[in-house]
Amino acid sequence: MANEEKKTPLLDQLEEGRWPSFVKEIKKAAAKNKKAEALLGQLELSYREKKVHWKHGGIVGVKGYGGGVIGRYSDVPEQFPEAAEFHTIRVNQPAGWFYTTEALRKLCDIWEKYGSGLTNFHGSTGDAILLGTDTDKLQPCFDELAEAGFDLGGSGSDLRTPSCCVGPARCEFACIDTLDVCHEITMEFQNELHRPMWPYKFKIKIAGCPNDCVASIARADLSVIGTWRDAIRVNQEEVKAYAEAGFDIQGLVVDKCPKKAVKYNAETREIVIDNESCTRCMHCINEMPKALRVGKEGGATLLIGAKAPIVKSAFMSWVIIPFMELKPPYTELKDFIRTITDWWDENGKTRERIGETIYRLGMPKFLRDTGIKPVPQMVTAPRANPYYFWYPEEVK
Amino acid sequence: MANEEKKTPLLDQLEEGRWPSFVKEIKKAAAKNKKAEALLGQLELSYREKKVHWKHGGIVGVKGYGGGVIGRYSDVPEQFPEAAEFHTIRVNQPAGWFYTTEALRKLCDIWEKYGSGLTNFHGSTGDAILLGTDTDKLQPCFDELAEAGFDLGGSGSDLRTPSCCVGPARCEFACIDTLDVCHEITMEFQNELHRPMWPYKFKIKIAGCPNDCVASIARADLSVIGTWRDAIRVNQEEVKAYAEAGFDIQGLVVDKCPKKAVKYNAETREIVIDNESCTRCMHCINEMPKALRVGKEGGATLLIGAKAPIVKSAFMSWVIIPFMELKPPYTELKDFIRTITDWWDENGKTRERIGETIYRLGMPKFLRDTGIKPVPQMVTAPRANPYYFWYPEEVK
Amino acid sequence: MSRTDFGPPHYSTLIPDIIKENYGKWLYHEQIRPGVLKHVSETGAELYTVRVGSPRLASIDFIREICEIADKYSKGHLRFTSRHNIEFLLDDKEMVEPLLEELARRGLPVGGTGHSVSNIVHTQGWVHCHSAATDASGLVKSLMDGLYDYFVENKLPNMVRIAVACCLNMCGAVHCSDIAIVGIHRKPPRIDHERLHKVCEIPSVIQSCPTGAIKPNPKLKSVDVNPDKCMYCGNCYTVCPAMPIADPENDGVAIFVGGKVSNARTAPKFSRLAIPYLPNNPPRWTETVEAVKHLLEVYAENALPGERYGEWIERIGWERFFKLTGLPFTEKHIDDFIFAPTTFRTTTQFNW
Amino acid sequence: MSRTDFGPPHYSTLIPDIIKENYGKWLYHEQIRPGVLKHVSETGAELYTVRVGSPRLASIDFIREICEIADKYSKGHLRFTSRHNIEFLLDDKEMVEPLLEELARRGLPVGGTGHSVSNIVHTQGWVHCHSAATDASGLVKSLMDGLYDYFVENKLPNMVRIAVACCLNMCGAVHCSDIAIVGIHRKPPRIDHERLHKVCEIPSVIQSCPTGAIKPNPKLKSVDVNPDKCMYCGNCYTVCPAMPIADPENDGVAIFVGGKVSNARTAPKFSRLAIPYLPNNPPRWTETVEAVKHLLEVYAENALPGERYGEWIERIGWERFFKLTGLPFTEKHIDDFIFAPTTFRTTTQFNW
Ligand code: SRM
Ligand code: SRM
Ligand code: SRM
Ligand code: SRM
Ligand code: SF4
Ligand code: SF4
Ligand code: SF4
Ligand code: SF4
Ligand code: SF4
Ligand code: SF4
Ligand code: SF4
Ligand code: SF4
Repeated sequence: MANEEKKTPLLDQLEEGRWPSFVKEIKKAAAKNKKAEALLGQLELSYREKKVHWKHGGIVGVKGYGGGVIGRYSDVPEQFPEAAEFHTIRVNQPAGWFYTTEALRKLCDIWEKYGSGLTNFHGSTGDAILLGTDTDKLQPCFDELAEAGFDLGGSGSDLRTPSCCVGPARCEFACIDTLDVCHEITMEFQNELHRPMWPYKFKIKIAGCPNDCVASIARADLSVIGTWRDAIRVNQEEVKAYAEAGFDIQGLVVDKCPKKAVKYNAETREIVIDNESCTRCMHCINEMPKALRVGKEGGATLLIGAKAPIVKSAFMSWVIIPFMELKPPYTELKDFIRTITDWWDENGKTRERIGETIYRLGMPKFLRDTGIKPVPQMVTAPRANPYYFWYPEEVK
Repeated sequence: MANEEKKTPLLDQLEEGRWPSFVKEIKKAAAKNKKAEALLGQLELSYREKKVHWKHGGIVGVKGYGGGVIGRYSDVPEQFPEAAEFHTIRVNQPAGWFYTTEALRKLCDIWEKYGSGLTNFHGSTGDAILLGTDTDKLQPCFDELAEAGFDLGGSGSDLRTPSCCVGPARCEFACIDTLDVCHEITMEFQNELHRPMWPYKFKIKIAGCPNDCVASIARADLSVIGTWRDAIRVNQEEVKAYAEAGFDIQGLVVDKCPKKAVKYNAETREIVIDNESCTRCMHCINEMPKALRVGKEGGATLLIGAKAPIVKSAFMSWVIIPFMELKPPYTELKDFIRTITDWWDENGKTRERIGETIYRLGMPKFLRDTGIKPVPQMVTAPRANPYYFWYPEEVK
Repeated sequence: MSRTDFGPPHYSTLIPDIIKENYGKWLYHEQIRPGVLKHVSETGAELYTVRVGSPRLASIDFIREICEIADKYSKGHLRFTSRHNIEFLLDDKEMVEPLLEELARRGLPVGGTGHSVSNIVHTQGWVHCHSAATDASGLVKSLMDGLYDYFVENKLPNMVRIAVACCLNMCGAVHCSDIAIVGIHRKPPRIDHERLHKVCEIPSVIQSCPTGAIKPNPKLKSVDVNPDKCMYCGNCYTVCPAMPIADPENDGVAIFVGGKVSNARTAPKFSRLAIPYLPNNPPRWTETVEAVKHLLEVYAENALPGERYGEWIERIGWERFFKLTGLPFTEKHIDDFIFAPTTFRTTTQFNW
Repeated sequence: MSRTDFGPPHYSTLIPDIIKENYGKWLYHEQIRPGVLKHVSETGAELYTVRVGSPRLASIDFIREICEIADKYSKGHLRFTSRHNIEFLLDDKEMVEPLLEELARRGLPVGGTGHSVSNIVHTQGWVHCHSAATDASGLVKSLMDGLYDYFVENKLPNMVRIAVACCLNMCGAVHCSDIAIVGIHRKPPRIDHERLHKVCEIPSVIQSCPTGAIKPNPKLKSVDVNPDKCMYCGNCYTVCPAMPIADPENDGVAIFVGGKVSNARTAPKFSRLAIPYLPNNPPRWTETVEAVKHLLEVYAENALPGERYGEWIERIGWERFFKLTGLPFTEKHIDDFIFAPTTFRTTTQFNW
């Protein structure tokens, strides 16, 4: 024990403190698995040298798939031979990240057999990540995963694993069936998900309402965000109950409505909402979930383009379809995905996300080519410069 | 008369209507002057053909000056020989556009002698514009102008004629002496004003307060806008008078303060201003000029970079110096102008405005090179991307 | 050679006595009626300003005429405003009415103060610039005839600043106006290959293009324009006369709205595209005048008191602006230049 | 070859009965205490959720441990959240307290709901990525130890979302977080000219650079980096292993603040630079933990109830944010990339 502690004096310090320790986790795995032990050693080296010790990944994978595995090689394999290969397998999580213990245990058993015993639940795209195995273990590991009903997620220039918020499974705000949309889209685009064929990665995230609990507007090339078209449902009895309980309706709700669309009558203790001015920001509903409910006519706003900063700057997604009804089999959504990815596939450069392609070629061209109708909801303001184009048929 | 009307049937229609007619003006001039008559004819041709009939200007001017004259040539000189040359002379207006009738008459007399008799009072940069003369008249015309005390304004890649709002001459809001600043700066930079030497034009406009009645923030490479550092002066007696007169202080002032910095006590009929939160937008003062006054510690905010859209987009000026005291002889301001124009002169490409140079090379570089201290007031928000630079002395 | 670099006359030699005496001492002002301001000084002095609309393009006869008026009513003093109106500066209240009567007799409009449409800042147009895609003076005259009542009365929620520029150089600095009218072209420049290399510097021509539409054509010692990338700004023509772009059939104007310059309440704003194109229809530009009137009326009916045009639109949202005005929203309204992504809506907040 | 393209297990086979029965019927929710939510259905059914902090980098032992707990208290069902917390889903109110006790015994933190700091979304770091400028797991562990009370209690004006990304690829998608921590380099890549042409495609390398700092070096069949233009993003290294950029002496982290994702009240916002650099100081990143704590405390003390971090800053203005936090404002805070001009202040409205 004294001996072991000396081996990783820096990491050991991360076993202390109240938050669950990943070092303890690595050590638990290391106690049974050589790869995990090697990882521990290499990580300690990184901590000592303040430097990463992995090399670029090579192309490794399983038969029939072009993605789903991230190859990883140590740059100090002589020191840590067991970490020489340390690939991860991305397992497509179930929609909403729901599991039975049975399913989870199956995953654990398989990973105990073929990998380091380390995982990420989950990766930041959404996959269940199995962290650290050898090239020759990939195929048998996948074979068993497949048997247990777990398929691979995305990696490389393909559709990345879609993910969604808990939605109707546990949330009263859900305007769409996020889990079903997520699952159906994942199933529909299995080929695109497993075989990199596009200019770059493409991510889809589905949130049930504008609270956007999967951060789709910041992190998905296609953000599907639930909303409604009709009126907020008001339960005046519950409004009264909030008032009686001493909740500051005026200060916390009315004054904070961005559109000044909530009126509260302190005498009658009733709320009136100007649904025409309301932009469905969710605030009043969030604050008074017992009294206010999202509308009945649910659907989604579709936004395109979010991504991290490299190359042109981080983008958030841009409104493209203000409202789409989403009912199974989600044909309209599927067609939409095909339309936009086809356009991108045709027009995008290598390593160019769809948002970057649209930026480079211009939103007007994108809309024109795809036949999507321009609407003012797409912009916070029309252009300020006079640099727009006329097409031959428009001029003499 | 019938004959004349036939000559310009389109323009004649612009003699009608209640607004003063420029066509009547041209005709008045045309009655006495052949060049004006030619202009009338050529303009009618333009109206008929919906097409301009001027060519690019050539380089014409007066001795000792590189700017101040815009050369202009007709592209139909055979039809309108008197308009073949139709240069304009830009006369540097007096600060605040104040004139005595004596001064104006002198200008008229000179222009009657040497030009078409047509003018613009004023051009949109601010000059008094004498519209239409021949190359050989330029020098004698200028000689007489000089004798009468009128110098040329700017044109080409030089300092353009500075202009300013009426300021302390007639406005209670003036935080700086706009006329004096304008005149002194104009005098200090006579060389830069008259001899194009820079990458492109450079404009200065001086407004006495944030109402910016010379549109400097939109139209000047250097916008000098008066402001104050201390508190808004409140005259509570006059507040009461407004209230008694039925003025809606709450609705029109308090509710519209962008920083919620005005409190009104409807009982005591008094106003309290939170000067720490106030951003000196002028609104409350504009609405209640009898009761509220700008602070006593006047000075100016200096902003850089405004320009029209070509090439990179229109810019508004950017805050560079949040506050500069402006007392004669305005040394700090003069030094500042030298510092920034020197930097631009060294770094700017041909036909690149200072704002464009700063954009191309980066505000951080501009600040570093000029020694101007970065302050948060320069930005609405810090950068969102992580793309900043480290200098050799900052890293190991 | 005459003396140089002596600068403009010193303002102190031109301002009236009452201003000299009360310079920097003004205490407050009132609008007595549209076009007439009263400024009161700490000294108790009262200055009356009468603002008069000007055609800007003025003959010396006109200047002499206003001098005559100034001699009679304002002791030989007057000034021009930053929007090219004329201001008579009176130290005698008694002279105000007679002056107003005289101005009425002479057909000179008094107004432009307070919540009005003031004079239209504008440019040279066909009168004097080679670059013009439209005329400025005729357009302005037609507009001001149509908006005359808005000049002489205060019947708008706040001031409305209109500007006209006859080409994208935007000498009228229209880009931050409540209503901005800009002359535009709609077809790429035509290249005079014969002449180009004689009169233009090819590298500057190439660099002048905001969208990189111009490529060298070494064979002809000239350049080519990629018609798919050209958005007809005319900057190449500005630097190179051999690339004329004026086109009677297709030139016209665009209308932008919602800009402002003052820092009052909200920060200054750029004007934004409302109407991509209206034809050049001289002498009266009927479509344009009607469009501007319509834009004004919808604003007048819907904005809250004190709201500037752009403030009104920001409150109600652009989707409602297009609904209320009935203007079509097209792909042209959506930016595709450098800063485009910053204008895209990155929130689900909008109205139907 | 095993079957392919069968997709993930269908969610309906994994959700507990109470959810099956009340799917889409939830009526409202309450936070019973931090970490415990009660959702009530139209049917009257009540679902209790207990949220537990996870290290995310978990051994199978850990997963089995939570399975054990789920079997005992939530009928073998559980889920993970979008921020990698574990949620036990209980249909029996009576089981809540025993579960909480068991979790306490096992040292698993309950919290992350309501106005808390929830789990930190993060990335691989030195644990598994070649690109990392810092470690993610160690940084997050150190941070969460320091912010533990904010996780288990609700003592902030609103939720605070923290994210960590170990390089500018930002897999943690930190760019819209209340507090974002990003691993950064501070020196240009070193070029292995020998190796470059063997392992990299020169045109893609050149194209990868956001600032155009990379030029071909035909002599060496390699490339050169202009050190004045390079801002150390590492994208060239992402596409070309022969351009290593990691540098123990100079790598570290930057902190951005004020981003958000929800559309509640205000539109989603990007996070903005607050602290350009703090050193990599493993294993505990003391400076970074202290800085984040300080950022949280100043917010907690000054924001109004319900205000998110960025909403607070927007109300008071960035100048006051820098004053209140005592952080220096430097030239690095001022944008100089593509959209820079849209972040410059174009109004005289500001505070001293
Ligand atoms: C005379 C003039 C200055 C000059 O040196 O020539 C001037 C004079 C005054 N301006 Fe102005 N402004 C003048 C051009 C401007 C401009 C510039 C422009 O139009 O190009 C602006 C910025 C316009 C914009 O934002 O787009 C301007 C924005 C203001 C404002 C801000 C109004 C707002 O709510 O946004 C005020 C305050 C007010 O009106 O309450 C103001 C207020 C005033 C006051 C009341 C100041 C005072 O106390 O004397 C003056 C009389 C206003 C009136 O007309 O009712 N002045 N004013 C200019 C008259 C132009 C004209 O002939 O119409
Ligand atoms: C006369 C005037 C318009 C008017 O009717 O009032 C004018 C007229 C011309 N401007 Fe201007 N500009 C005039 C004020 C402006 C303004 C407004 C201002 O100064 O407040 C602007 C917008 C603000 C700005 O500077 O960006 C303006 C932006 C331009 C530009 C675009 C510059 C740019 O950086 O984008 C050009 C193009 C150029 O410089 O080649 C230009 C070029 C021209 C030229 C010289 C055309 C040319 O390319 O040769 C025009 C000569 C017309 C003629 O023949 O008379 N003019 N020009 C204004 C000067 C009068 C005066 O001295 O008082
Ligand atoms: C479980 C989870 C969804 C999931 O599918 O996993 C979830 C669940 C709920 N969210 Fe969320 N949100 C979840 C991630 C998010 C995210 C995404 C993220 O953090 O990356 C956001 C956007 C964050 C942002 O804006 O940066 C998010 C922004 C909200 C908001 C908006 C708050 C605001 O004022 O901006 C609400 C409304 C509220 O809290 O009043 C909300 C409300 C809720 C409610 C109350 C909805 C409901 O009625 O059930 C749920 C319980 C909230 C709680 O924790 O107190 N949820 N929520 C996620 C829990 C993450 C965690 O472990 O902490
Ligand atoms: C595992 C994961 C981080 C994690 O710890 O959770 C991850 C890990 C990597 N990401 Fe990522 N990204 C992961 C989610 C993200 C996200 C967040 C998201 O998807 O919500 C982003 C930001 C959003 C976006 O897509 O823009 C993200 C933006 C990137 C980028 C930058 C892409 C861009 O367009 O700017 C790269 C660079 C690249 O693709 O070459 C990248 C590249 C990588 C690579 C493959 C490194 C590389 O260049 O080869 C990393 C492999 C690490 C390893 O060895 O395990 N990763 N990556 C996440 C995927 C897990 C999963 O499948 O669930
Ligand atoms: S995004 Fe909306 S529907 Fe989905 S979990 Fe969050 S609050 Fe509920
Ligand atoms: S959802 Fe938002 S915008 Fe609509 S009424 Fe409620 S608080 Fe106002
Ligand atoms: S800018 Fe200010 S000081 Fe100048 S005239 Fe306008 S209101 Fe008066
Ligand atoms: S000047 Fe503007 S910000 Fe200041 S108190 Fe008055 S209205 Fe408010
Ligand atoms: S806007 Fe264009 S056409 Fe009009 S004066 Fe200026 S440069 Fe000439
Ligand atoms: S008109 Fe403008 S866009 Fe077209 S080629 Fe010339 S400079 Fe380029
Ligand atoms: S953020 Fe960078 S270092 Fe971290 S996992 Fe993603 S690519 Fe790798
Ligand atoms: S690190 Fe980034 S900025 Fe520097 S050379 Fe590489 S790609 Fe270019």
